[in-house]
Amino acid sequence: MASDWAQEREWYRQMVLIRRFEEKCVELYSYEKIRGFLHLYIGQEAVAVGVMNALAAEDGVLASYREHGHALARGVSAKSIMAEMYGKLEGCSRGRGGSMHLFDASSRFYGGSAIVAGGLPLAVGMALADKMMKRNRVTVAFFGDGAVAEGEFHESLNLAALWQLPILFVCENNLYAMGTALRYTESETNLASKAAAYRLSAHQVDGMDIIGVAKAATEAVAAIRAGNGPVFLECLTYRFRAHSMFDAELYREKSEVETWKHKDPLLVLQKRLEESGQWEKIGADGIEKEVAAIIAEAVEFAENGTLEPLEDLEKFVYSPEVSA
Amino acid sequence: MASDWAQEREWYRQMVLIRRFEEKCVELYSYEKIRGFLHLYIGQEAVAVGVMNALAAEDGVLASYREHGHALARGVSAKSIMAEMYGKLEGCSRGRGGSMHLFDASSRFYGGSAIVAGGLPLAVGMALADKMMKRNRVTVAFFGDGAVAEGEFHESLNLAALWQLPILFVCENNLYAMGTALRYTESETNLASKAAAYRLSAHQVDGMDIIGVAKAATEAVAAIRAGNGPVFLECLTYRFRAHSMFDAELYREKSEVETWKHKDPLLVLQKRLEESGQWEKIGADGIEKEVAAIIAEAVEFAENGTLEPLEDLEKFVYSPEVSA
Amino acid sequence: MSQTITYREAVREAIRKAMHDDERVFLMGEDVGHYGGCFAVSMGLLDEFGPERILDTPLSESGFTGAGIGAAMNGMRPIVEIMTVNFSLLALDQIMNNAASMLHMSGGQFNVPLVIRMATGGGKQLGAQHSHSLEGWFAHIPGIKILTPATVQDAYDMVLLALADPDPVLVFENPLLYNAKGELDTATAPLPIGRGKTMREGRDVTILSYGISVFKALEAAETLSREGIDAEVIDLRSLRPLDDAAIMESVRKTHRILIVDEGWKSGSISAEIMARINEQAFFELDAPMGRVCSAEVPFPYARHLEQSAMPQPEKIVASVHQMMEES
Amino acid sequence: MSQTITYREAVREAIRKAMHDDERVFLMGEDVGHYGGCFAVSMGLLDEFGPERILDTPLSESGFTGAGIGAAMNGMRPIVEIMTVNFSLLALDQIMNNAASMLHMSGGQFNVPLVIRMATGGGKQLGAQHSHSLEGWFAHIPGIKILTPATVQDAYDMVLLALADPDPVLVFENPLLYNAKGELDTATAPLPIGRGKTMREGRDVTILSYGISVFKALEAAETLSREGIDAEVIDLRSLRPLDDAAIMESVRKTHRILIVDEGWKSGSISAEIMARINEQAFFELDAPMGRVCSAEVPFPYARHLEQSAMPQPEKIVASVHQMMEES
Ligand SMILES: Cc1ncc(C[n+]2csc(CCOP(=O)(O)OP(=O)(O)O)c2C)c(N)n1
Ligand SMILES: Cc1ncc(C[n+]2csc(CCOP(=O)(O)OP(=O)(O)O)c2C)c(N)n1
Ligand SMILES: [Mg+2]
Ligand SMILES: [Mg+2]
Repeated sequence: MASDWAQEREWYRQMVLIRRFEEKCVELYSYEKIRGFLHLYIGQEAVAVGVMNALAAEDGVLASYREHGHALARGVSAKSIMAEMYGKLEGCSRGRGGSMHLFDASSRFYGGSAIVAGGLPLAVGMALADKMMKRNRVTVAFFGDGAVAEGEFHESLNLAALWQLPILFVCENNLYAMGTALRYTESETNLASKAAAYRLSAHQVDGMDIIGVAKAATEAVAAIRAGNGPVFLECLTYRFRAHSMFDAELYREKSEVETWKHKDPLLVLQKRLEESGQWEKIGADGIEKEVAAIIAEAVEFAENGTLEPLEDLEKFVYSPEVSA
Repeated sequence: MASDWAQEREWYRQMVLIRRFEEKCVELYSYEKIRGFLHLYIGQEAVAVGVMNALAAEDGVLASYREHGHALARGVSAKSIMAEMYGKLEGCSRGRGGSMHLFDASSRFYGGSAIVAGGLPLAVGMALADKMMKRNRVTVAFFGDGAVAEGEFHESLNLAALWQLPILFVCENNLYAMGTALRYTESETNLASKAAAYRLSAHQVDGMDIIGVAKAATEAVAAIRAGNGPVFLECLTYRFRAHSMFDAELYREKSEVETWKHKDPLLVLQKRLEESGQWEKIGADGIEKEVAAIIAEAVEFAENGTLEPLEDLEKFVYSPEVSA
Repeated sequence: MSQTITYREAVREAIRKAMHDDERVFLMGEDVGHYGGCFAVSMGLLDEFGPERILDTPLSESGFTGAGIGAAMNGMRPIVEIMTVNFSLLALDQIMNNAASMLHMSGGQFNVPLVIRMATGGGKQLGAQHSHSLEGWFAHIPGIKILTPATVQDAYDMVLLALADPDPVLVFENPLLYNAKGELDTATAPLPIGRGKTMREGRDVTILSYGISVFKALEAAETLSREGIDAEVIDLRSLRPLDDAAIMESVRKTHRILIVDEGWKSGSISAEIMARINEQAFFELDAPMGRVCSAEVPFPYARHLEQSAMPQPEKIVASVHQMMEES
Repeated sequence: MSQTITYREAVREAIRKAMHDDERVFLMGEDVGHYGGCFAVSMGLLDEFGPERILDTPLSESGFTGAGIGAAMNGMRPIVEIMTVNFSLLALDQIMNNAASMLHMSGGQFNVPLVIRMATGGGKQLGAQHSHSLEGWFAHIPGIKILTPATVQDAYDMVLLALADPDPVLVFENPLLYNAKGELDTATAPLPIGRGKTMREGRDVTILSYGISVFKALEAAETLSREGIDAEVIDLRSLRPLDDAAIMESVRKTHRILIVDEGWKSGSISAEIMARINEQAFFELDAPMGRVCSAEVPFPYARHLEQSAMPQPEKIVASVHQMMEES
């Protein structure tokens, strides 16, 4: 691994992009440029970036409402995401989805789902379609620890394991579902072992360490592509920010947050690279500049975007008429 | 155990009652006295009788649509059950429920639920109420192997284990959900080990052997009453008859049914009693006569029952007005 | 090509045809395979198409309905069978929050060419958890379409119409019709989604209905005709979209409207139709519109109670009488 | 005793009062405890009553709603909070097949004294999975009652009315109202379930509404009054049962009816109200009834689109204008 610093530079760059992009979002939210719910991924970047790294272009990705990071890591452009959050027609969902509903057909990014666990059955169906059509594709579904309690989680894991579908379940265990700690929601707090009860391959990995995440994801995707059925990957992570913009964070100690900040995925990767003497090669300053430019461009793009005409409100409730 | 033949006589009597009662139902169904769906319990009698044996009067019981056996074993009168299936006002649910919806407040029999797994959250709530009110009661929920795939199963087991509720889950694994074999519905076909993943005490028991079922249930209920949280009991059993009256039984071999018939719970208990030299004391002939009389009385009661007046159709959509 | 077959066979033949014609079509649901289908609709299909395309699912309505949505988004043309409409409540999150919303919410990127078939309706003494008629209620949801085949022809056509549609279509079959026989013509192009059909021409009053109630309406119309009242009977066929044009045309012709539907009365599709007539043809009405719906009760098991809870030809006749008096 | 407090505080105070008065009352739902309540309604209650009576639940809407039903059947008086109405779809099996059916299906043996509170409505730019208004749709279901508090007084009263009711009651709160301030009088007996309230007397037209739309209707009435049109505004308060008497009385007074509701138009509660007026007071109408509902779309995020999808005072005024022309 250590020899390939270009790879690690790219990871670092993507994580910085997500971090700075979201920091910008907070600012824009305070200016009321962005509205609705805004769930930040800050702290969890290593998961999305590490997992996406393992995927091919034809694979499919589904995520939750906390999905800016996933969309960016999957290659959805910062411009179209920012325009989306501005509610502009140029947004990746025409401004109809906002922060919680990013969609992008070209990168096979299937959302952006705001019903907790509601995307999991869809992922099962996508994988089922691939298996039926004998396409060698993988579907990845990202979700939180909170999703594990939902019936839809259970039904999806059973179906995936029963039918041996090519699907990677990525559970981002950040210890809280909104303000409810995992110990108040699960009788078994080791989610990987819970998943293993469905007879699928299940692993736990340090979600703050991108190298570990990338390795686990690569192995998982290889196993899935080889036809060995679904894999469940629990990534132990933490969100540094509040659940959304409306959260007094009464449910956790500041000190807990601080402790986790020592495991900041940017820091962890930096340390790893320093240890192997590659940190300098990465050119962190250059990355920051590069990223700042992307974000500035995204904001400008969003600012200059247009609003969907009101007449189009009912467009796409149903598919446009196709002339037979 | 072997010394207490009065106990075993009673078990035998209850199982015979269920068996003959249902055989009568089949006859009555062919005469169109009984209509709707009719799910027979024949073959599974040891489970209901063995488990009910462990309960106290103040405990609560919930079952599925295959619940004649549970109702009888719980002490709901054969008369009121038969009248129910006749659709008569004297039925345990006023003739409104039929075979699938037997209810009886006096024996704390809470149905009779025809949504697979739909009764499980109710059972959780009943147990929660008992725990909150510090009543030393147990709630028992009966359900089939098919229910295990439902999201409501998952949510219920997690809640029960998380909150350490006084509840006994009795899974009657008869290998089929309608015509779908367990291997087509569960990635993990050992349901007890699946349940154990919720961190509750889970056991498998031979559901054709009432002595084993009764022992396991008694231990489970004792543990629950002692405050040790929920228990999951998987009873390995088999239904000898079709799923309902509309079932060509295309999905299983006749030979499989025949093999299981060697494990008929009536035979198993008989053999056990023969081995310990108590079979003669039981007086099987007397039991058959006793049971025949009960059933004849039930049929007569049902035949003579009245129909609920049409004007009362809307009664109990809401509770009757109570004068304040 | 015309033949006399049952409604059950018509549904099955349509599925067979679709599966032969299009490898993307598959059937998925509880007991569709080894059991032979809950109401024997899919009997024989497992042998013909194999377990890869006739998928017996575990009991997990939300899971497999959602899987149908995902498969549809990923290039397939799934037919999801939900045994009975009461069980579809378990899948409502998937139906409303995903299937119905996906195309709009994604800005037009992901359509969901999914067909969901389910059994609906009372009259089989199955009690409060198996007998309701929720198709009119589902028709509230934008983004899906609701079809209600009454005839053998529609039982066949609607499966194929639904599969040809790029969006999610729910087809509600009444199991009491499965044994009904009728003519099937596979040569003529089917009447499109959203078009009602006049089953009987009449001048004095219009009875609007769908599904099994159409036959009750026709029976009532016969009785009425013996009394000299000439009733027009329209099979709505599709509850979303509704055929407003056909409805208003008939209002302008008979000026009296009775709607018959097996759903609970309050918030029924009958109410919606009344609302539209009020909005679009108010001054054409000679009398208050009437509706014959189900009693607002969880359906009881006892036959006499259940039957009295449901629309019946006698009630339709009585309602028409009342309407004639009022105008 | 009268005080000025917010709608949020009114709900909270009612819960507090109930919990103090009756040990069987408890609150259960996602984030009601440690988080302080999704919309801060239950803030402070965990400290006051402890985790035994303020239960944070896992994300499992079906499970904990069903648990509420079971607890109610076993002697408790649970208040189940479902964060947002779109999530309630996950609990619909429990609500319809169990809560609403239990008493009837058991022949009168088991009533379900359960209260389910949830947030409803759009306008917060939360998109297609958080913004719908399904209370009118829920009103289709026999066996449950549907309350929609608009005022601070009702926010308080309705929690207590619901708890005092022996049957399942669903209370729909609009989060946009939580910060609204108003008078709370805790001394006077509340207006019972099923009774509407005239918010403004008028002679020319009646605007029927509920929840947040009442305020839009009142705003429209002000505009209209400046033009010399005297609109009566009625807050329906309860969608099941509906206050037919109050509705018909107003029809007989103004002869023109506009209904405003935030649900999707087809199959809306507005349609049901139109149906009832058609049935009960048809000849009193001077013009077709009108309705202002939400556009039939999954709600979009972009503010301009979302606002245009919802009822607005201007649309209400325009609809009244149109109605005055038609009559
Ligand atoms: C079905 C459903 N119930 C409740 C909510 C409200 N809600 C949004 S996020 C959330 C917590 C989810 O926690 P988790 O799955 O751990 O994801 P995280 O937010 O930590 O990324 C809740 C309760 C929802 N969106 N969907
Ligand atoms: C939610 C739901 N889905 C489907 C059905 C139809 N159905 C009734 S019984 C049954 C099989 C249940 O099998 P199992 O739980 O093993 O119980 P058994 O019949 O073997 O006693 C099915 C699919 C139902 N009643 N409820
Ligand atoms: Mg989390
Ligand atoms: Mg079974």
